[in-house]
Amino acid sequence: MSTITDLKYLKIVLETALLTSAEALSVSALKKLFTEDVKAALINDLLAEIQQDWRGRGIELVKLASGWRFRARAEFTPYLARLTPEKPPRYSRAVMETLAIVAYRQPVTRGDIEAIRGVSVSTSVMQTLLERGWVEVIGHKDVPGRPGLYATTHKFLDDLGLVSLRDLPPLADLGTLVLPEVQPESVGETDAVPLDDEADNVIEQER
Amino acid sequence: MSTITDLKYLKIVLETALLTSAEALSVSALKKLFTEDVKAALINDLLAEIQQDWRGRGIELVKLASGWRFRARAEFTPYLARLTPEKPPRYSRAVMETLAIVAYRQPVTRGDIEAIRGVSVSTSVMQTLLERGWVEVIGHKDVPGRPGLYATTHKFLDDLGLVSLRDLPPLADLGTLVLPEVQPESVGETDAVPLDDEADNVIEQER
Amino acid sequence: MSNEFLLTSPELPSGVPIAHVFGQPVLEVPQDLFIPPDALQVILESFEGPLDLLLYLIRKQNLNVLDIPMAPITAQYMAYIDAMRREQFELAAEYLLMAALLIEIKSRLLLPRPPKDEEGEPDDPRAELVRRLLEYEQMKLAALELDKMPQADRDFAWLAVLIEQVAEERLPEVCAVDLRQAWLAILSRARNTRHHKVEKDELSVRAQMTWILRYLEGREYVAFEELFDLTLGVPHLVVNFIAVLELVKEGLVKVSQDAAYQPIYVRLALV
Repeated sequence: MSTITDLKYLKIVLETALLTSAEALSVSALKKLFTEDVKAALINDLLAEIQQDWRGRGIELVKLASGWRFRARAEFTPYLARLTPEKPPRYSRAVMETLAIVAYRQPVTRGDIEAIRGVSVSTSVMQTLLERGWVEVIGHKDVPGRPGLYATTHKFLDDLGLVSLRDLPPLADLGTLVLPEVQPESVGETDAVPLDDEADNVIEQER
Repeated sequence: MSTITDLKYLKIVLETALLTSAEALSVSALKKLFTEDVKAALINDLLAEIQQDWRGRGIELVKLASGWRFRARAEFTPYLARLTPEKPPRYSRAVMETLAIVAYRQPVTRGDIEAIRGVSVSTSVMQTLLERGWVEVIGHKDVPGRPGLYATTHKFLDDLGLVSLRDLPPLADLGTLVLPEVQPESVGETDAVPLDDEADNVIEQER
Repeated sequence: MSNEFLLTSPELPSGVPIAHVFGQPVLEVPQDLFIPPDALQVILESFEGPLDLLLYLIRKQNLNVLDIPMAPITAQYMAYIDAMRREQFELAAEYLLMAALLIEIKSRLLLPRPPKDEEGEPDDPRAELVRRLLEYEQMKLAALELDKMPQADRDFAWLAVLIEQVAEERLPEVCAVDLRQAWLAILSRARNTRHHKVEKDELSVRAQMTWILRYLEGREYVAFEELFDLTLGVPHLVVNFIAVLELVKEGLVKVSQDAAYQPIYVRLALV
């Protein structure tokens, strides 16, 4: 198999990430694909190449405000519209996990959410939930940085058809349903905080 | 602009529909892309061509229970996981054994599952499989209490990359399952367990 | 493959601990009865039921499932059950039922053989048990195979190319069970799953904490009693009181009282 030093392979990884991502990816997000340090200039060059490769095809790679994304060319949307009526869109897993934590653990800070999820929470995820009117800041915690405390709103309950938070499905015995994810690299340090390095960095920056 | 009689254009439309669809597309769904009557045989030929075109790239076109769909090659999962660490959970043995029984013995009632596992099946286990969309109730058994009959869904097959239940891993043959390493003069007794035939029959019924 | 699957796998490699008790690896389920209580709990939890436990005992000793020596197997099984009961672990009824079945089979074996049936086959009292053990083992192995198969999202990703919506934008729909599913994924990733267990009682406390914070917002000092609506009943008062304590503990509100018997005031820790 090719190594990452192989430019062609690197380009395929980028293309695959862009094709499978439900949201636009910035160059800095794309850098995270690789454990090696891949320069932004190189990624930009490869993006331009991918864009070129897709000329004259049904989808195109476009640069949006939040990053790069593949989308169908306008020319083909009349065809696509003939397919089975589209299903309602779904939120990404990151959004759903964040919403679940705010609902069950409120009031929580972003740091709390990150500690429970074990990964960083991007600003766009919080933004999505705030804009939808499902989550709001109801105060600030008296610690350095004065992080906001998030809670769910009445609109959240209304939109989900719930009378009160007590109507949320109980989580009581969920522990028996899942297995811990295999984490091969972390032998011997099982007691460590569940945050990976990257998430740590994000939290640090925010405080 | 090209016309639909142009095969190359037709292929691009097919490819674009498959690249942008959030679900697998059957050949009959794909026919709906065109107002003209495009023969299924032609679509199948073009699908095979598209599949060929993507050999050695990051994504592949696969045939599943509910139709054709593009997916990222498993080889790239480690890269993509760095962007989206949120993944569906690994299920516990209780969940996986229940799923296996539904998959291989369907349609089954909860009582059937409990009889095989020798323990009661908690509601949350069934709920997890129903919510994941892998299992559904397809009817009720005509016995007192009218228990629901569970079966696996197309989504279950799709999510495991299978076309039909026949593609499930074959069950271990009960005959070989039991033979201890140091074996036996007690071959005559194997008649007491006429189960392997039965297992074959179950799969046969599904065809 | 997961540890939990390995626990009872017949091909359990020697040297792989099945459990850790007081930091010491337990390499195999002890045959004698000196099982530390903590280990018992782990052992019990690692079996999916009496069939699983029986299979383990049979496989571990490399016995022929088709010719189970009932006396020793029953004795071993009973030893586990007795030890577990002595430690007063909540034992599923199925385990006791199996114990009764094993004893029944054993006693029937001691009786003179019944006459042969029409086909001339001797009626082995173990036959039904053997059939169940094998059928369960078959499904147990099938579950392992299923788990090994690549699964969407877990092992490979679907494509998600955008189609620009011409019509009005549709907002994603979410229902309450989606939240439960999301929590499952979080649990799976968290190393200590028990830590994030949320009980229903706890949830009403969390909900009440949010209510109090909202109530205090924009008010400076609120009299303690003002937070309690006596018409809502005792359970609500208790939950509300716990919510205030939790808020104090988390440093989100401050409670003050100038002197004994003076009014108690509550305010946001951060205004």
